[in-house]
Amino acid sequence: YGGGSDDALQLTATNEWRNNSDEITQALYDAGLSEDIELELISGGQTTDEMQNQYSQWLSSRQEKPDLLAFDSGWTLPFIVRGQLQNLEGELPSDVLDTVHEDYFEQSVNTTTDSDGELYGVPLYPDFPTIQYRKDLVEDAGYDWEQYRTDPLSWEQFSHELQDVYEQADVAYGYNWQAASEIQLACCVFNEFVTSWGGAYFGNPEEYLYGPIGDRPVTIDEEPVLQSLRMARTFIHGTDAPDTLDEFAGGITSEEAFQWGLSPSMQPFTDGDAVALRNWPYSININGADDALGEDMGVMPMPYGVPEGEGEYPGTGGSIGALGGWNYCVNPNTDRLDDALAFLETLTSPEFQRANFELVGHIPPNPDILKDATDVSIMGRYLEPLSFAGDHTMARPATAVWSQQSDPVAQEANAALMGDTGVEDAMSELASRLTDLEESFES
Amino acid sequence: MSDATSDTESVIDRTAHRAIRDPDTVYRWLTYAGIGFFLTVSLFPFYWLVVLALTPNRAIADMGVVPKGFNPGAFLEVFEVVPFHLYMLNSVIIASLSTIIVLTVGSIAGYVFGRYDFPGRTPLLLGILVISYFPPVAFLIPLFRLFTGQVTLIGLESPELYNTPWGIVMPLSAITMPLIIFLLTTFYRQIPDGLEDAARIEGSTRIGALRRVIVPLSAPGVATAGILSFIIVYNEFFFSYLMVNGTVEGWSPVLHGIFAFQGSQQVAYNLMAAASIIGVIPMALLVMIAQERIVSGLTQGALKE
Amino acid sequence: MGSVRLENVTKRYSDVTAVDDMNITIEDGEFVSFVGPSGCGKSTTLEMIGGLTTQSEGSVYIDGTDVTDLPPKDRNLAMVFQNIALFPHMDVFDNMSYGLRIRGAEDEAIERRVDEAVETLKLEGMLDRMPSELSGGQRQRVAIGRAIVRDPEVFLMDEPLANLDAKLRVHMRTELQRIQRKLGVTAIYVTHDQEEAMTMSDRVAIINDGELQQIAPPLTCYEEPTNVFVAGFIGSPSMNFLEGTVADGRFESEIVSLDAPGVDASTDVTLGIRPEDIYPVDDHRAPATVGTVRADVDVIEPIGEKMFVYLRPAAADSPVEERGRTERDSLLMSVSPETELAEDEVIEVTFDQSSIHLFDAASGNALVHGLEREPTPTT
Amino acid sequence: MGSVRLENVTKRYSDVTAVDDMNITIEDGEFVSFVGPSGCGKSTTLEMIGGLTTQSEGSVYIDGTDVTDLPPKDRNLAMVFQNIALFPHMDVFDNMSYGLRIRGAEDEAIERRVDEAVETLKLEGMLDRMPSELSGGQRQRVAIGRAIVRDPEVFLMDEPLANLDAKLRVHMRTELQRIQRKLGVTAIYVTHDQEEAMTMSDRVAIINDGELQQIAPPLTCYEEPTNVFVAGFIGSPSMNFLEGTVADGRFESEIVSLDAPGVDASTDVTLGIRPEDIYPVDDHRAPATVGTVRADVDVIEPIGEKMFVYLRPAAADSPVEERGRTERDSLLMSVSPETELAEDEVIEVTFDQSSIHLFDAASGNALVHGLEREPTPTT
Amino acid sequence: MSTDDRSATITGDRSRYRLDLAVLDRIERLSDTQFVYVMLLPVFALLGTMAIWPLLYTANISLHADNIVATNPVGEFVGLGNYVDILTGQANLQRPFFSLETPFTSAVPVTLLFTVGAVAVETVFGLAMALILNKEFRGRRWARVAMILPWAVPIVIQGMVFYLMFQPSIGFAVGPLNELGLISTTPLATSRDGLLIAILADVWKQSAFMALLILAGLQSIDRSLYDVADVAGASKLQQFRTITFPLVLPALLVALLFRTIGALKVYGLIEATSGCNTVPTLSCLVIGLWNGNRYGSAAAVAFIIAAVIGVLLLGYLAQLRRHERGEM
Ligand SMILES: Nc1ncnc2c1ncn2[C@@H]1O[C@H](COP(=O)(O)OP(=O)(O)OP(=O)(O)O)[C@@H](O)[C@H]1O
Ligand SMILES: Nc1ncnc2c1ncn2[C@@H]1O[C@H](COP(=O)(O)OP(=O)(O)OP(=O)(O)O)[C@@H](O)[C@H]1O
Ligand SMILES: [Mg+2]
Ligand SMILES: [Mg+2]
Repeated sequence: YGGGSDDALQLTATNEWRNNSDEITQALYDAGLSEDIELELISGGQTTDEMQNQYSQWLSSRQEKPDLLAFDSGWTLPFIVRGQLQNLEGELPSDVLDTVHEDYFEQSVNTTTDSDGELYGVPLYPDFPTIQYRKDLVEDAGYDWEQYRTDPLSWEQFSHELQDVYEQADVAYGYNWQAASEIQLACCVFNEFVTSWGGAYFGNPEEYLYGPIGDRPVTIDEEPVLQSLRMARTFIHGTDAPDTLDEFAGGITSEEAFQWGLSPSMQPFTDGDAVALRNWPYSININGADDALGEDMGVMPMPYGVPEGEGEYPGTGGSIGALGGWNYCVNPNTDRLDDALAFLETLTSPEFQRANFELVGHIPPNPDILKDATDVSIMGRYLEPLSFAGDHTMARPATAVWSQQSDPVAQEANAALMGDTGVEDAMSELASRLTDLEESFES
Repeated sequence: MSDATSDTESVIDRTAHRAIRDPDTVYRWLTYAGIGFFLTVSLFPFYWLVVLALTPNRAIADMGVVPKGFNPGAFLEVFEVVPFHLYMLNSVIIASLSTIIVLTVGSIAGYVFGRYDFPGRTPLLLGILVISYFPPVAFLIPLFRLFTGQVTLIGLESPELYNTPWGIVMPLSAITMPLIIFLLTTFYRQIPDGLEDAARIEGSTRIGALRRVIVPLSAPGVATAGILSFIIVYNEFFFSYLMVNGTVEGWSPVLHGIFAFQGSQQVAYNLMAAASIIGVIPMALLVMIAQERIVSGLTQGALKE
Repeated sequence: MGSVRLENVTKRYSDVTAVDDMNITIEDGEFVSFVGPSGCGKSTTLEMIGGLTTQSEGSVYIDGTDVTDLPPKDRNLAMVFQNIALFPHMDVFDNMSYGLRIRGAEDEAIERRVDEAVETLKLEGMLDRMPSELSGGQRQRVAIGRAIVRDPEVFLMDEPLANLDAKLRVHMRTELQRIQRKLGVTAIYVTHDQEEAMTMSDRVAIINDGELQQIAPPLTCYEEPTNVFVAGFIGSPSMNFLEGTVADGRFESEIVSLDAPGVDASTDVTLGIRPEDIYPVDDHRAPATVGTVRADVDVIEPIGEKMFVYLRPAAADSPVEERGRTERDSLLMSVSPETELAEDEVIEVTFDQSSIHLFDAASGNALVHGLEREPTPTT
Repeated sequence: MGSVRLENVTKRYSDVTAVDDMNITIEDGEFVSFVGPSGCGKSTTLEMIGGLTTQSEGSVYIDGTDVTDLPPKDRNLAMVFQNIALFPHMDVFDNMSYGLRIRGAEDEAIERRVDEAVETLKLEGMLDRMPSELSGGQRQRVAIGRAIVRDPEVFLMDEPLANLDAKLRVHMRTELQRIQRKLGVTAIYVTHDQEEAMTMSDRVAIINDGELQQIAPPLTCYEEPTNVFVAGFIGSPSMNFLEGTVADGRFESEIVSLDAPGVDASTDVTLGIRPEDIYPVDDHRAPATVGTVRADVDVIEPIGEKMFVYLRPAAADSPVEERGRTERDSLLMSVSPETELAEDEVIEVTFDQSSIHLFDAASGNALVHGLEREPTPTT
Repeated sequence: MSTDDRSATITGDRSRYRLDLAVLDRIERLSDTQFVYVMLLPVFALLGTMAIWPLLYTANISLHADNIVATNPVGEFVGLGNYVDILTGQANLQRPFFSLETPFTSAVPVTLLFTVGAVAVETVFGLAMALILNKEFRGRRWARVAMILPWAVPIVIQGMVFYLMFQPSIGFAVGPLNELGLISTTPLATSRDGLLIAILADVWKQSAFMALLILAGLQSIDRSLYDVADVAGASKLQQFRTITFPLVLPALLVALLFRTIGALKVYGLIEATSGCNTVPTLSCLVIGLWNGNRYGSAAAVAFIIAAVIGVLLLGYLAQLRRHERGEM
């Protein structure tokens, strides 16, 4: 009994990989991985939370298997902080290290390095949202959003034009995004609104995104944040409701958004029943398929609240997509370190990244490779906006205390959006809750 | 018109009259109404699952109560995407092992608590009950360490039960135990003393009497306890999730099989629904077989004062 | 091999003393009946012998060994329970063969013994019925069957024939005796039926209120009861009792006075006389009698082979009509059905001298059984 | 108000006919006992009257109405169950008062009636015991109590006294009769105890194999049984039967021949004679007798007020020793205990002429009860 | 039982008899108290290693501070500090532990509301179902299977079904119910409605559990008691009140006890429908803390849950004891 054949290199893998394990394995071999290394792909858990628990069980009990673990970029850091992952500096060949450090999407690499910049994992793919829209409807209404592929428009303009399209078109939904009180809201949707308005959770992201806990400002109750919330409220409640912005067009998002996670928000769009959708690249593959919207779908980067560079903090303002994605890290207890390293090295190869993009839609973590992948079907059509979005991302503040903070963020943001509490009240409440957490877990 | 009214009135009248004179009819109709109500309530969500399963995943939106599209292939796809049957087999094995342990150990305990009065009975029973107060996560950390061989007891390293059926079976047996003990205690208590006396005089040991007389006589209770523990284990989430690594070879139960259809971003609702329907089949079979036992266990009027 | 001894055995439930300091020795192979009023502790005593109830005090010996700590299965007994206690989930065959199967007997032996028992018990054709498909008497017979198929050292039977009709009862009595003799086992038999106790037993134990009153051969209990309780309990209909005093060799009561030579007590006594020992004075079949009671015939009850006559005695000094009718001062006489009597007739009756019992009124203990035949002639 | 009529009532279980085409009419206020061998269908009949079992065929009438479709609760009956069936979760008081409480009687009335019943049943001080804390007899009394506290139209009692001792039984008999009379209810009473049936009932119904054999007043059943079954069943010990033939006014059998004038059959017959109607030829108390049988005294069984003598008759032509001993050809004689007899003695006995019964051997039906006194002198 | 079976039993039994003779004999000679404790050994062994030892271990953890940055998540010893923090509201939990101002978003009120609502309805439904299933009617077998089946559905699926039903863009349930004014347009995002849906889902699944236990209780009632009641003139209703109910009460109480405990611990269902942020039950707190590697606080909340359950069940147990005493 036990975890399968003893001589295989065991790694946790995403569903996409496990559903295509033969092809992926072959791609890895094709990209230079020794065929002597047998791969066993297992599930680490279905939701990211569950994987996190599972990993912390495995690692704190010093299990030898799995040898490699796929880590959500949102919570790789706490494991690094706790010293539960293999430091890759000095283990991987230096050219590999250099490639990762220098050529990869920087934000992605940041999620897997410690405060000294030492690498603990190799990004598998980065993830960042874009706006998908019904190109046909937009054009019918007399607009052209293709021009914003690498030159995003502002939220204000977006709201007006979208409202116009929505009114003219015979669809049930306008702009779909996810406002449910879930991690998605905290890590990403709300984060995007806030950052594009020039605000931040913890002050200057370049300085404070990953700590020091307790020693950084909590800036969630500042004006840009409030403005971004007012804007989002306008999208849902219209301009007549309290705490909304008159200069925006309202009523473009259904109230259903309050209980929308990813799938429910996407469904109507896939069915052609919505004008636009905020979602991750995986959905481009789905919605852009010929049996869905096909060529009628357009993709553009997220709109901005304040223009790039005009935000309160460096790196804020402009079009911002939250950064997600996955990294591969090595179990420090493995007895197959060399094979694991060989695997990681293969991950950095352009052949494999392309294959992975093509097979399962994982965006190459190396932007250069992404740019060259025009021949990939569906995704290939949207390389420009994707590349642009990849360069304009904001990671979540994934410190050790983030898992405690994400719930309050989601709760208060959701409450503010729904209107249970005033925007200001909600954010000052949030600020105090975050501060409390910061203080009680001061490192 | 007025004729019709008086007609209906008299029908109502007559019905009411009949109802008063013959309340049995009323009970019968009440029973039928109840059957109808509960069957609808119980089965509707299953119907809804079928609707979901038949609707292609992409089309699952604005669902009414009829499938949008007809895609019975989902029921096959379930097995193509993951070895769902193997997950089910794992689950059935795990649930069976647990049920055997729970029934054996629990029967003895229930028997003792139900039929003997001894010093410490009540505190012990309460102590066992207290175990069920705790959320499963309260047991998880130490058990995980135990099963991964990190705990040394009297110089012996604990056996590696992680990724074996026992890693799930043992804790779940323990956690199901309080319920089963309480249940069987009440059942054993209801069996007349005389029968056990008779068996013992005839040469049974106390254990023999338990096995041959008490257990068969508490058949409804034992069958219920069996169904309960089987279903509890089959459906359990926490340990089933965390005590195995999710591979079929690692004894992962059906839960992992169902989760295989739930990606982190996109959920294959249709496959989950189909898998659920398939996954419930062993339960349905069990309920059918076991409830036969419930019925045949006691021929009517069997328990004599 | 199967003697049973109870030594100072007491059983107390929270508020009741069911059995009180019981001492009985039953010889190997003996057949002893327990009789006594409902609730006197018969079943409890049996259960203690069987090991189903633990005595509060005292010891039980089987075959000379103290079995207090021995579980029932090692006492090698068979028992018929008062509440029958058939296993409801087993058919008749399985019920009857339970003990044999438990002890791992051969199939063939089981079949043979069950067949034998079925014949004895007249249960042919019922082997595969479930207990719920049997009549009350059939269930009871199955319960007996469960005990007799085995070959124990001691049979304990608690009212095994309570639900059977007279004919079957008589048949079963003989059969049980036959089996008991054949196997040579000791038998302890609880019954409420005196005839049963009388005809079947070597000795009868009479229990009252948890206490043993007398244990003796049947006729001794009948003819020489140790106390008023036994005298009144044994015999049906019950013995008549007259309260009185003895002085100077003469018994005096309200309704009768008679010579009681040889009785040297001079206190309050109770005179006991059985219904069949009372005769109309003119009955030519009467043996030597003593005393005369004038009485009113109250009720006549013919029951086949005999006739019960309820008499309202007239006190020597008060007219018949004036006296209330209570149990104590009415007399029951049993005569042959041919006797010519009419209700409300006034007759004179007399007592069989040799069958008069005198008891100490205070303690209830017997003083004499049968008055001596003295020169004094009877009336 | 409470007459009960069964019309062609039949009850079949899958493989058994428990009750077979039963026709009985019981008058209002009458006390009828059902007797018969175990498993003959007594309880089943009662259950059908009570509405607990539905007859397979036929109709039951209570008070003239067909109650086939009436549920038990509307039949206004009280019933004592053979299997006692006390509610295990209620104490004695609650068990007894159940029916009253259900019918919404006043608390005070309930208390009063339960108190009355408790006294009748001698259950003082047990009101708050649970059934498991009672002895067998006490349970049975509680079950009776549950029925008698109510005031129904019909009492159905199934072996209500089976577990009680003689004294209590006698007491309960009188009490049950008293209550029945007082309330004026119809009572149907199942018992295996003939004395009970004989002393309590207005009429006795004898049932065999699901079929009614005879329903008549007790003495009639005893003295004029309609057939061999009744004759053998009623009376304890049972009647002696001799197979023989009648020809020319003379009964001839292997062991005896006697004049049977007035019997005009000329077929095979069975002669029946009760043990108490057999006398030693020299008994001076004997009435007019007929026939002589020479027999060997096999066993003597003294049981208090009488003595049973088992005789092995010698056939007229074979020596006593040669003959096997079977039930049919042995004779039981009941004599007074004073009779001087010794085992193995050879004696001559004779039959009370007026108590000889003759039955048709084929059908079993009675031909005559008591032979006519003819000029032919007895031996 | 066929003859073959019978002989098999005998031979099987005999060999076992010899094998275990010594042990069984030893057991048989024990006094009642000794016997009882010997018989309880397996339970104690199992519960000891699988439940009691882990609980002690966790109890120890609950006395230590959280440590979310070190390899060892168990921090220094702080005594009852975690408990004090939680109960005084000083701990940073995802939702307040106890606040009457926001009853639908604080753990204790939400949990209690869920428990009372769900268990009350489940008891009524369960009893009704059991009574119906105890009757004879055509197709009873299938009706039983059908009615018990919901209980056999994994929580994930149960959650999914109700989640989808109440997802306005997917299911059908929101519109009509919203028009009736029963729920808001986004019930899964509204704490009150989310709670309601959770109760509904729980009732669907768990009524069967009640029914099953009660049914088994009904089955073991001696039928002849009903004969007695019939003759005594009891109507169906009275029979229910005086016989059926008191005699199934022990089984019903056990069912009630365990459903109450189960409901007080509810987690998976919530996570699968509205989510812990919307309907924050007590167990949600534990899992949230645990996910954040705050083992000390998680353990403390777990023990507080146990204490809350314990307190709530005291009343129940008093009832049970009364009942038992009545029965003895
Ligand atoms: N449920 C049943 N299924 C089959 N046979 C039955 C059933 N109930 C009773 N019988 C049979 O019907 C016959 C009559 O039974 P019943 O209980 O009426 O007898 P009874 O006269 O009361 O006998 P007893 O004096 O032994 O109580 C018996 O032979 C019995 O075995
Ligand atoms: N569990 C108990 N708790 C309290 N009292 C009990 C218990 N069991 C029996 N008794 C009482 O003990 C006494 C003796 O009971 P036992 O059963 O030995 O009587 P019994 O002689 O068999 O009577 P019966 O002839 O009525 O069966 C009775 O008064 C009974 O009420
Ligand atoms: Mg008794
Ligand atoms: Mg009967």
